[in-house]
Amino acid sequence: MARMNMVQALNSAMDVMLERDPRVVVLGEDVGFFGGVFRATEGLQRKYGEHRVLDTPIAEGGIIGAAIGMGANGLKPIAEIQFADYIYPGFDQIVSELARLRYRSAGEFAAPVTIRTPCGGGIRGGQTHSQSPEALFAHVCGIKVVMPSNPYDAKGLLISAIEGEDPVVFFEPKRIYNGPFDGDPHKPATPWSSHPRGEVPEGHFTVPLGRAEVVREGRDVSVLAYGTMVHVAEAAVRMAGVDAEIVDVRSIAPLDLDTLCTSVCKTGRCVVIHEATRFGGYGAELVASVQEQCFWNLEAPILRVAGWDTPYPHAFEWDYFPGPHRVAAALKSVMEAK
Amino acid sequence: MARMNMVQALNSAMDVMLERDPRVVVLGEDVGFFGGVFRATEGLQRKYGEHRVLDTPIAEGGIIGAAIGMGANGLKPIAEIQFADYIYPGFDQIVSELARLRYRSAGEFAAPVTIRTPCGGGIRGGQTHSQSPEALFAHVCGIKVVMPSNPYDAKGLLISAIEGEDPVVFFEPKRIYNGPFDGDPHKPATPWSSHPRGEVPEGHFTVPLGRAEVVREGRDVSVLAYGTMVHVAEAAVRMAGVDAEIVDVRSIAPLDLDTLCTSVCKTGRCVVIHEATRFGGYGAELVASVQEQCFWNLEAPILRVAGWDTPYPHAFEWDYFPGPHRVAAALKSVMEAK
Amino acid sequence: MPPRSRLHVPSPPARPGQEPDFSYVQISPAGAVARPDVTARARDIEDLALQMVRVLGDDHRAVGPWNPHLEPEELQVGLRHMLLTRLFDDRMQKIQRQGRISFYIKSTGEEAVAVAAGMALTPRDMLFPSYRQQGLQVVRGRNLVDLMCQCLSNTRDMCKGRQMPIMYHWGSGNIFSISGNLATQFPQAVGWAMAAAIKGEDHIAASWIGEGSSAEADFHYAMNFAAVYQAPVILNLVNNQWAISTFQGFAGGEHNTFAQRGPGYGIPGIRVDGNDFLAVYAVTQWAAQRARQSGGPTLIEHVTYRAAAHSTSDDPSRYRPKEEWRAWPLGDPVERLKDHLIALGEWTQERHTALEKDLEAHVTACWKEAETYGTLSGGPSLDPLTMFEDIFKEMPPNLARERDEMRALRAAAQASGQSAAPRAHEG
Amino acid sequence: MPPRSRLHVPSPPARPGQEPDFSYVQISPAGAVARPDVTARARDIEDLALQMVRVLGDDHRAVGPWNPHLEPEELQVGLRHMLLTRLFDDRMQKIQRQGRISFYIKSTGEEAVAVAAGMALTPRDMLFPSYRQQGLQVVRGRNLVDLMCQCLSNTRDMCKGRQMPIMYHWGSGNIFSISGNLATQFPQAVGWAMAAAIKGEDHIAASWIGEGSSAEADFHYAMNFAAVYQAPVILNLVNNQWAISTFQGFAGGEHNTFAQRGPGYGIPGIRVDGNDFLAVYAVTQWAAQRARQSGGPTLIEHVTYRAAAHSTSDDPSRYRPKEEWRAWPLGDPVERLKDHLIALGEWTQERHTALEKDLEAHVTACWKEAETYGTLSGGPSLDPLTMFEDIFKEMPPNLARERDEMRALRAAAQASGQSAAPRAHEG
Ligand SMILES: Cc1ncc(C[n+]2csc(CCOP(=O)(O)OP(=O)(O)O)c2C)c(N)n1
Ligand SMILES: Cc1ncc(C[n+]2csc(CCOP(=O)(O)OP(=O)(O)O)c2C)c(N)n1
Ligand SMILES: [Mg+2]
Ligand SMILES: [Mg+2]
Repeated sequence: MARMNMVQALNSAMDVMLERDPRVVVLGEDVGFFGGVFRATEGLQRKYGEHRVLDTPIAEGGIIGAAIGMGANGLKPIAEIQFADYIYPGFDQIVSELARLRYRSAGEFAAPVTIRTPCGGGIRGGQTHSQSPEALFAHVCGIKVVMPSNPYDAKGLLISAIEGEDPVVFFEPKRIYNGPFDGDPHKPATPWSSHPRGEVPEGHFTVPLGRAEVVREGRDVSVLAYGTMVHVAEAAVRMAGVDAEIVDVRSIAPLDLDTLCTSVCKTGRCVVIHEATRFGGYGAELVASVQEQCFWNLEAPILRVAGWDTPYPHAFEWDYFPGPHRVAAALKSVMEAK
Repeated sequence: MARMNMVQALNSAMDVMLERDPRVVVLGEDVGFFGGVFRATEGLQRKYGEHRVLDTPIAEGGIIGAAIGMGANGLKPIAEIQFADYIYPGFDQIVSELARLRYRSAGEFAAPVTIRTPCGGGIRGGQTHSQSPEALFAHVCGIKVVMPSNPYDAKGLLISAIEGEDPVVFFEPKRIYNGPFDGDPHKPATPWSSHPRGEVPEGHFTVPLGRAEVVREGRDVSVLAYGTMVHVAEAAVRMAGVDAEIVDVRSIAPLDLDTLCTSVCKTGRCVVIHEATRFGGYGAELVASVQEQCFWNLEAPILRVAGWDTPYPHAFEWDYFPGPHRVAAALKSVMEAK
Repeated sequence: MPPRSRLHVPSPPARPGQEPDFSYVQISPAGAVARPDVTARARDIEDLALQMVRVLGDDHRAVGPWNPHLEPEELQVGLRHMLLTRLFDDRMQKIQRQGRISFYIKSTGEEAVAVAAGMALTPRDMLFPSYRQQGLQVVRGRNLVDLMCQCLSNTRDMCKGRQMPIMYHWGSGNIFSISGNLATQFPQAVGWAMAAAIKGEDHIAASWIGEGSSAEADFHYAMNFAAVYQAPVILNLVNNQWAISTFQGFAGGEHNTFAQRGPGYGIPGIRVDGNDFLAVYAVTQWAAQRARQSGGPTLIEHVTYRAAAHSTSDDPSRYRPKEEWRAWPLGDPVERLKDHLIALGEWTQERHTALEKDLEAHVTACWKEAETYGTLSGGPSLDPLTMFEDIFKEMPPNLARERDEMRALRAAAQASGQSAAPRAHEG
Repeated sequence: MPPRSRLHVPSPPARPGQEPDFSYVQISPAGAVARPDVTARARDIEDLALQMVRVLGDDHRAVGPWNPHLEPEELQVGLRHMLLTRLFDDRMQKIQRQGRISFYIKSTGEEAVAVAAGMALTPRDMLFPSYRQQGLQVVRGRNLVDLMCQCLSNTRDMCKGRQMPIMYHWGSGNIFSISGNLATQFPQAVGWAMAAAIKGEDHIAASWIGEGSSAEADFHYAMNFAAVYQAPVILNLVNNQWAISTFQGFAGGEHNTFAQRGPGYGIPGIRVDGNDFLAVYAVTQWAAQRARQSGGPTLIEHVTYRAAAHSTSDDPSRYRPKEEWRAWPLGDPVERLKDHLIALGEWTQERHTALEKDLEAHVTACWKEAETYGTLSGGPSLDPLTMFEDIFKEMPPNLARERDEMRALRAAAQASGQSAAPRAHEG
């Protein structure tokens, strides 16, 4: 076991897989010699050579398109999109091609491409460095979508993604690259070394895709969260003083609905939180599915706490961010409902 | 008043606006000399000249990008994307640019672009000519999203979209271009001339964006639908023999939540239907919002009937299509719940 | 609008009712273009993009440095492949007109672009076609029954009923899955070739794109990635003058040849008479050899003409002169190869007629067999429950749940005597 | 992996610790390149893409047919603009280092690309810059206070706090809103120019893109649409050798010049010494005249060097030699214009020093004023409730509801003494 922050954990996952499997290649803007603008691929080109860790032209669509071709030719490409905000030029290749290749060829062709991309705000990035577009991919059948909330999961889930045979969009909440962040920008930063999930095995291990995890047990209300918001949920629960159960969704698609519904049916109340804009967001899917299965157990409407339906504004990011106060208010509100 | 099918109504809307407003231009693949693969722009180039009705290169991103520049230079472009399935190459220009321009420039720049695009299945188009990607746009703040269910609305809403100052993605359910379709492919086709909403004023009129419409009043259960599914809902309601209220959502974003909730709070039961895949679909937003506001009135979980979470398969399109039988089953199921 | 608009709007030389006019097509005499060494630097051979490589002259003789000197037997095979492709196309179109399949796309007039190129490559080279290179399937020996069954979405459909007609793929034949989304195959082919290079393998990739589709982003990605990594790939741009109703000028063909896009990226661009079997074979061979020798990519513009409608959904008489094809200055690839063989004394009209008859019979037999696997109106049919497969390698619980739901719905419908969903293409 | 991989991987001539080596940059002598008439056909002037238009020689004299023969006063204005741009950049970088703004991007070493081009255009021509042409704002007389306030997200911020620093726009100055998404402005500029042509107006559009960004789809769209409709637009590609850590070879610059992309589309491509004020002015003037005369678009490759880090978030010593800029063969645009004016007898080192002092003082005064509109640590601040505005022309009900919700939350927080959200850039 070693102490790792999230970037180190991701780096370690790629290192392990480049070492174990000669089919694994890494490609993306600035990922090679430089090691990536967030340093996630640092040292990998030096170790594995510039034919396995490739700098690319600035063309997200080209990166995905080429990765599909590589995947079809037996490689296992890991493509980095520098910011999730810049994934849209690659949207067609992801949605129309990567997600559909196995299906349309009835299994004869497939491209096991893992797309890593930093997402989320709180880093003063303004509207073009803060987005959380997971909902756009969750709706596209044929790709798996993942968002880890800690270094341990990050490494274990990324290895699962690379080892799997399906395309995966792997969102990395960059606000927690260096430490868990509970939504209070006034507090001094906490490093991952102080968090139990900052303990990460150095070698190979996996965390399976498709499984949510109950990260705090509780009886009063279920909080469904993922990525940075898991930590915000923890702070909000403390703040609200409720005995909440927090479920880290982790796997956006496919969704582990059983774990979610078991929790909500037990507590009878539910708050869904995410950083992305609320309207048409992924939280809507969680609410819709959970209310269908847990309707008879629900004692209050399910509330969503999410980013406002505006772009992520640079100057007001802490007004925008769905922080612990807003979540705590929602918790109180569902607890009061009856 | 004249009898028009949906294509004629759309054509008439563009004709009226090209005539009234010299700033209006139409551009897209095959829209000029040929009049569009679905004939929606037929005759317009002949009438207004090839500088106002432009054939373009096959580059959806270029079409949107150029339209944004035209809009910024005082024109009101109507861009046709030949099939909604082919809108993804333009996704970045829509999401990162068109939707954000007014906001990021604090109102100094804006591009009032209307994007028309045929969507939906049931025309034997397979997975690349049948998609309904409205959820992907609903989640993007800064664009309005519309889907009419009949010629009258199609014309009135399209004129509103063109006259407005905001970007609009205007989805046209192509299965009902020629007539209402209730989901039963065995039946002979019905023409719009037999439908009251096939009566369309020849001149200028508008149907406001942002308003849903109750198209059938009822007491037992609310059905929220849009596009082709409004007609499927009608058939399903007949089939199920329930006194359902059918709400035509029409305006995907912004959503007229009040009209929806008034209905659901009244009936206490709700079924949401759409043709797009279910997971992460727009129906989830409807469910999530409605359950929040109508929770205390609800007597059953809100059910969704939607496309399966698979691509639209060519050979099995009628198994895929969420037809009246599936909707009727859901209606019965919510009516039985208690 | 003020009348002094300065926007230039391309327009085709002739519209319906007008005389066809192909004076805009620059044609080099057969044999006139030099053949550089395959190791030549891209910038030293830029003129290849402006000329037109042609081997077959008006006298039906093969001339000049690009003559690939094929054996008569090979030429006969090529003729047979092209003819079979054409007859297959004609038959499928007829079948579509009879309502027996939902859709079809012919490659009439462009058979050499696929057949000659396909023959110049080796079987393990990977092909990424668009929807108009069915000739590649023929070259690689695909059983026509398989193609027909795909178009029928029947029980032998390689796509399991999931795709529209003509969206073939062939794993063991090294032909990639055809996409309905234009141009996407181009960067994929480059990625495939990059992987071959990374692995140190000798196989190369080849892809085809329409001149209209070259306006898409994927063309740019492919060209740039291919140039940057010197990927072993042949990028074929099929300039058949039309993109549905849109003349090639709208793709950028008015001010330059498409082949010249190549030099723009530092890639050799070769413009070839796409209806000249020998010329297409020769430039493909050149590009393949170059790619195999680590010489990197080549862009080939095949100048040809889309003789048929865009697809069975299209009516070209609305936008171009009806008989435009007859005026096409580069003729018909099938006729030209046939005439060449006759000029060589290696073919006769009689043999040709006999071959045609044979192939017709073969196509008929294939169709008969294909129908035994199911048709629109009867026979065996695919299980709709398979629609939930192959979305992922293993079916996740949500899809299994949906499959079960559909199974139950079907059972209930059957029990209640409700009519089954109509077959593909109805409704 | 087998060792015989054949993938070509571009690499820069020098990495940290190595000697800079710019032998790959092909340079024409000043005055050596012919200046064609603005009505020349694109294909007749393709060599402009391979050479390098230069006016200022090593002797600081202006020579050759591209000499724009500007008045000394104009040159002095140009020098002043470039110098002000540089001093502004230096100051803002310092301010960022002090934590007083969150982010900054300098244009050091590339000032001529914006300033000379901007001066060669008319005020109503519409500019679509990337983030590295702040010189355009200076040319058009933007009050630096406005730019600073944008970087501060304060009460005078033209973006109302919504955008990161340097994402300026200027409606009345005819400078478009800068996007954080690379390259998107390129086809927009073309669309703007198409609209001008449709309306029969004389104004043209100009846009700037980095060489790295030219790999994006939008570059291809812009080139193709501009060529097809012969749009009155100048498409500037700023080849400053680097895209963050990535050498221009990864954008496709190894095998050809970027200017040659132009001829690939049938558009004139001109390669110019981007650090030569006179040359940039001259080629811009040429392209503008051509565009105004319905001659269509021009692609201009400005060969320059990104002297500073990519942004304040970047550390170039990780990927390139520290002193690489000193070895850059095209020198410093400010020094070169200054030396030219001195050689003309129209400038002296003394005047230069005095000007520098003046401008420094001006920048200081502007900063002082800007701070009065609010800073990170104090003074007036924007109302966060404005974040719900300008998403649509009129606020729809859902946004009004959210705004009300936020208003209530803020009121509750204040009532409970909860600390307000920290200002921009903290946390
Ligand atoms: C991304 C995308 N946009 C539009 C279409 C619709 N479409 C199908 S074929 C076609 C024309 C293609 O023309 P070209 O590339 O010249 O190929 P050709 O048909 O001539 O072989 C169009 C516009 C599509 N399939 N995909
Ligand atoms: C679509 C998109 N992809 C990636 C980025 C991240 N990014 C910002 S600047 C930059 C490098 C751009 O280099 P270049 O175009 O050469 O311009 P320069 O910085 O040299 O002026 C990158 C990759 C982005 N902003 N947008
Ligand atoms: Mg074509
Ligand atoms: Mg650069």
